[in-house]
Amino acid sequence: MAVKNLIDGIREAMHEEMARDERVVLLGEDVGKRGGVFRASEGLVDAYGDKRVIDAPLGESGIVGVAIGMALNGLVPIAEIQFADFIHPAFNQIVSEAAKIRYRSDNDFHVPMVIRAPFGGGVHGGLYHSQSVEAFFMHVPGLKVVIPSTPADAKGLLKAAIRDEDPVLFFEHKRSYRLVRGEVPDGDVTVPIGKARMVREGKDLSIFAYGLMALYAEQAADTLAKEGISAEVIDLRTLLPLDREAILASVARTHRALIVHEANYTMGAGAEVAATIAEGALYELDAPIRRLAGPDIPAMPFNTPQEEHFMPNPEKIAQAARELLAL
Amino acid sequence: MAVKNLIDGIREAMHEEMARDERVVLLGEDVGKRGGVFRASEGLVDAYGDKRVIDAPLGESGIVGVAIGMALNGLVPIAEIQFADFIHPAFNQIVSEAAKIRYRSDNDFHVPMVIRAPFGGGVHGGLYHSQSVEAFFMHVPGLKVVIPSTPADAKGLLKAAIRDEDPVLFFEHKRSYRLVRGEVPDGDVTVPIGKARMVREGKDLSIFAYGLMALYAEQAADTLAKEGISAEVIDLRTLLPLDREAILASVARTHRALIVHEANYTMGAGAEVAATIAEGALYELDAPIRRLAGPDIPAMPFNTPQEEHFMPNPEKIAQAARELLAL
Amino acid sequence: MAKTKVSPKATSSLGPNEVRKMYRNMLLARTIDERMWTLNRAGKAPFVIPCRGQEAAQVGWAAGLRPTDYFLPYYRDIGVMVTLGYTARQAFLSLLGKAEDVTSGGRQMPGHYGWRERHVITGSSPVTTQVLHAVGIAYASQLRGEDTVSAASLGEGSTSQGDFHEALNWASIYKLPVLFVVENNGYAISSPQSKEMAVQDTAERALGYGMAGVTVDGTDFFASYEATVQAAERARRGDGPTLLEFKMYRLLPHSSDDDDRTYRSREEVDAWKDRDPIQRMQNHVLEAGIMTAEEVDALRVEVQAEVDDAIAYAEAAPYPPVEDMFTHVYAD
Amino acid sequence: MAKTKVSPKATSSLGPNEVRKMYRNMLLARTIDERMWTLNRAGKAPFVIPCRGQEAAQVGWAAGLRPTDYFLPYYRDIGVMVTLGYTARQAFLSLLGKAEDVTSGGRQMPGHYGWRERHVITGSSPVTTQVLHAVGIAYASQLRGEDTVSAASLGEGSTSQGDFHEALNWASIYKLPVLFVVENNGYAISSPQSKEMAVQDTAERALGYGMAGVTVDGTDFFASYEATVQAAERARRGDGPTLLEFKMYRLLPHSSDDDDRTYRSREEVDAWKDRDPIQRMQNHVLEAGIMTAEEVDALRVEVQAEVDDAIAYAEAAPYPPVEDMFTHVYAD
Ligand SMILES: Cc1ncc(C[n+]2csc(CCOP(=O)(O)OP(=O)(O)O)c2C)c(N)n1
Ligand SMILES: Cc1ncc(C[n+]2csc(CCOP(=O)(O)OP(=O)(O)O)c2C)c(N)n1
Ligand SMILES: [Mg+2]
Ligand SMILES: [Mg+2]
Repeated sequence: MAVKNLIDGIREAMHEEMARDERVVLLGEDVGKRGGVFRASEGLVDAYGDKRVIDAPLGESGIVGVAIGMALNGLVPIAEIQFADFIHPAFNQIVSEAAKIRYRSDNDFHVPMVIRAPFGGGVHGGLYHSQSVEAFFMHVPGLKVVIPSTPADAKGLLKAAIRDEDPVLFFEHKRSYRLVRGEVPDGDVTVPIGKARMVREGKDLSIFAYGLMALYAEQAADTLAKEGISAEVIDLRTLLPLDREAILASVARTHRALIVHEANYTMGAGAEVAATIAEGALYELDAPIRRLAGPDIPAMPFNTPQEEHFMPNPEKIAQAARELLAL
Repeated sequence: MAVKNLIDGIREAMHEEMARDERVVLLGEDVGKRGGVFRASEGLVDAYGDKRVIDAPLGESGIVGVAIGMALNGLVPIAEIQFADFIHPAFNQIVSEAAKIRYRSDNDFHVPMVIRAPFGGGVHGGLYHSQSVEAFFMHVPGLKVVIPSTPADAKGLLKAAIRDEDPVLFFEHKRSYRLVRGEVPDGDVTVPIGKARMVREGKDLSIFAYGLMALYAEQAADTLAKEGISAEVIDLRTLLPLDREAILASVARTHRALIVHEANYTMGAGAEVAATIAEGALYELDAPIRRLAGPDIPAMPFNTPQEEHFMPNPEKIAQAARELLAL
Repeated sequence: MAKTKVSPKATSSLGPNEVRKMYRNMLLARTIDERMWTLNRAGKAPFVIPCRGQEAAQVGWAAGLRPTDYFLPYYRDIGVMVTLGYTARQAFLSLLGKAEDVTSGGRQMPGHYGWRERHVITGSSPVTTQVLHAVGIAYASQLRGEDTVSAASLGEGSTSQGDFHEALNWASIYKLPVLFVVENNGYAISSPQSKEMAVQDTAERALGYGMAGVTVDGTDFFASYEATVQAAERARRGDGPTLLEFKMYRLLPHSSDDDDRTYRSREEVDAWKDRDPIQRMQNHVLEAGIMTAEEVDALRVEVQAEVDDAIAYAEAAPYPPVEDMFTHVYAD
Repeated sequence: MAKTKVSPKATSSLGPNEVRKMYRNMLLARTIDERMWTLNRAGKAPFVIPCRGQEAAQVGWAAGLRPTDYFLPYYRDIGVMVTLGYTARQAFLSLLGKAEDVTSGGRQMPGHYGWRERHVITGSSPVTTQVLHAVGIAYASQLRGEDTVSAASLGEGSTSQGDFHEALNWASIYKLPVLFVVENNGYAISSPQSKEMAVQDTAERALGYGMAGVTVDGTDFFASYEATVQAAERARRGDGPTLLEFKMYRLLPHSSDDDDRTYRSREEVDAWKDRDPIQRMQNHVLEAGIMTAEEVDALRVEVQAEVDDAIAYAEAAPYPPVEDMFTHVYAD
């Protein structure tokens, strides 16, 4: 096992799947010679040619709509959206089309495809290069929503997403691309979609997070451990379908729940996690549920102090945990 | 006070506001001579001319994008989306633009505008003429989301929305257009955005609903009353900003919460209501929170038995209340 | 490539048997349409979306392609479906949302076609999304070196959507084997063409993409058929996509929920009845000696009988079981 | 209306003082651009998006309009902003996200313009949304019978977006006083024009809307200016919108995060340096006797000093207070 960046996991997954299965194609803005603006697809066009690694004209509805057509005709497209913030022009194609094709045709048609997009802040991206958009898609049955937090998961989950028979939205925290390093198993290892990952067991409270926040939660748990607080950290990994069992089981062990995400507080993923607990494990709770999230402002400001204030971080997570335990 | 249909309330609000303020314009598909496919704008083009009541070319991104431009240049547009299901092509203009213009310009610009759309099922509309889309927009600070359930509120809230300085999404349950009748005060009466409506006080449980489901909840409460169960019914009316105070105060009185909506269960408005209670009134709860919602399938089927099975109704609401009280 | 007009002759490439078959397809589409309205007005069908006035173009463009091609018809395309083998029974099973409905098992509203076996790709209600799917399908065909063509139809009003532009742009950049079939019936619900575009012919929209654009008399079956055959040949040769515009008129209101008296005059509607495509085709088969008057009458009776049977069958057919509504959200 | 080309003469309508001013605007834009890169490479500015190579067109189209018109520039339009009175200080305050930033109070990334006082409408990052806003603005002006024009700029790659089509369609149907200004620099990040459209000139896109389309040499200030003046006159006369295409070349990588060596040759880039718009304009002012070589040198020194001051000022300026980030989500 070699130690790699998260973005290496992404690139390797695409590389291996394109080598394994010639139906797999990649399309998106600048994915060819440029290798993607983050270099996720570097080298792919040289390996597989510009018919399978396609520099798309600028237009997200087109990219997703064309990918749907490809999937309907025997290909397995990976559609890259350059930044998650720019997925909105494709909202109709994703929500009205990709998500509903199997259902509306009574299983006559389906669209095996992946939509990849870098999301999240902390990179001086301002309002439109920092957004977290995952919550929108959690409300859309027919889609799957996956967010890896480690290089191994990035690779294993993306391989699973490419092999999935249904449309998968795959969001990659852009700050974690080169920040997060870890061991990546060699060879053809997939990680199942739909299962949360136990990052660290604990008994005083459960912290639920995903993406970069899962890493931060782990760091917060280290700090808390030194103070004698035992925090369980669960990386949700798949937001749709949500691993409700893992959530409820954890709360049954720790009796306190803290949910962390960077997306806006209201109607972020934390709402569904909290509601799941309030419905399914209410009697287990020793304290109110706590959501630590991006504030309810339209998006993350560009200037340094306000950007920092927007982002949850290990210290804020640790502090929220302490407060929750004090209740 | 005269008794009117809900859609009369909508039409009257537009009529009066266009008469009062010449900056108000209406644009949308078929809103002119046709008066809208539901006849919400019947007579308006005769009264105000086809420069202010504009038959838009077919394209929702265009309708909303043009409306934003109008709002930026001194008009107060009401953009009609023919069915809420077709709002998705405009998602980018709504979420990236309308919602963020005031914030991103540090208050230099703002867009006073209303986006109206009929939503909801029970009209044999199948997958694409039955959807409830409100939950998507609750995750977008900068927007307001309003849903009236009575003719008086339809008129009063729409007038308030037109006068609001910020973009308001105004969803009208299409089945309630001619089904729901009620008294509408004459004259210039507005209803404040952001305040829930106490439909009926009770002490055994709280039922939170909006749109057609608020009416159904009221009917369920009548049934329950006959069985000796006292249900409090709260019509949320505004989903963003959510009247969290009213929600918490009600739970503090009744200690049990049932949330009802037609939108898909996962990440519907019920998630945020439940999370709000789990964070803010946990110690008040005598039973787990219960969400009664549309099932997690892509959308409502067309055929009669499955459509009926999808829709919550007074009997299902009463049954959920009974179960909640048995816990 | 410049915009060209195709003139309505060239009946030669179809033999008399085939022409008879085409006439039957048109007549069946029309008869299904008529009887759907009767059911609706009798309160037995919640929603009907008519094809009346568009049958020549619909049967023409569908017949101009091969069964191995891909079809992405829009909600009015009863004529396309019938040409691909859709029966009256199937039409009424779908109308009533019955379990046996081949398009969606009763899940979708009528007019939302899809039929894997016949290469009809499942469609939705939001207009114009399907044109991008046709482009992706054509891309896959081209990548594999196949000579199949994909064809998506839509109304002229729907060409105002952003997806239309993105689709034509992709298709022209990659010279994809795809046809964009615009059934121009003059209105988008109540909106006349002049409120949807500043050009006279929708085919002019092709110019901005360096793509072939062709305007055809869509009340003429033969013109519609031949224009499609030619466009498909260009596509198969690798000469890229074509925007095909069929001009005609929507003889009925937009749907059973519409009342077109609010926005167009009876004189205008009546004037177009003279160019009823069924009548034109009937005149042709009679004048060309392909059928006798007796044969035409017999065909009418036969088609009516098929539709009578279909209605009875569909009315008696069961709805899908309620529990089935939870299936096929994802792969099992 | 047919597509026309405007030839680069007609310098007559601007007097020598005005020409000097335009040259200064171009030089200031270029100098701001150069120094932003220096700051970025020194680790002091997280993100720069260059205008280099596009200054003639930018200053030209902005100067061709009136202060009462509405401007919807895109992220490269330093030249437009400078022409509208944006100072070097303002540019660097925005670059560093400082409180005094006039475009957004430090909220937005650099290059996201907006300045109410000068009729510059706030812009976002998702490309092409602004063209629909320009159409709505023009609709409001037309409704009130005003003679203002609105103008939105965008890159040639951005014309592939659906919103572009919807905007041109609306504008042409209602003959709105709006200019669509395409700054064609040959690339959309790494994507050459040939991967964005099948036509040679972006102006050809106008044909599908029955709208005027004009291709202009965008390295020539005078051609850019005159073409804009003419298009604006047409718009004010009620003759409708124009698609103005300025052809030029993006001399630098897409942004400070890009490396253009991965996708284009140095020879190609160098070849275009011969048509550097600043050099062309300098040649003109010297040859036409509008400025002497000494005056040009003095101007360079003056502009450099302005930028030096601006950088010092902006670096010393405070960030907005953290608590301010919660304001202006809604009206107070
Ligand atoms: C995205 C979207 N917006 C609105 C509608 C509602 N709608 C259904 S058909 C129609 C008019 C379509 O006109 P046209 O494209 O000319 O086709 P026609 O019905 O005339 O055949 C409209 C506005 C829709 N189905 N989808
Ligand atoms: C909707 C959207 N998709 C993707 C991007 C990322 N992006 C920023 S600039 C750009 C290329 C734009 O090219 P062009 O329109 O030619 O303008 P240029 O940068 O060349 O001036 C892309 C893809 C974006 N900003 N918005
Ligand atoms: Mg039409
Ligand atoms: Mg460019």
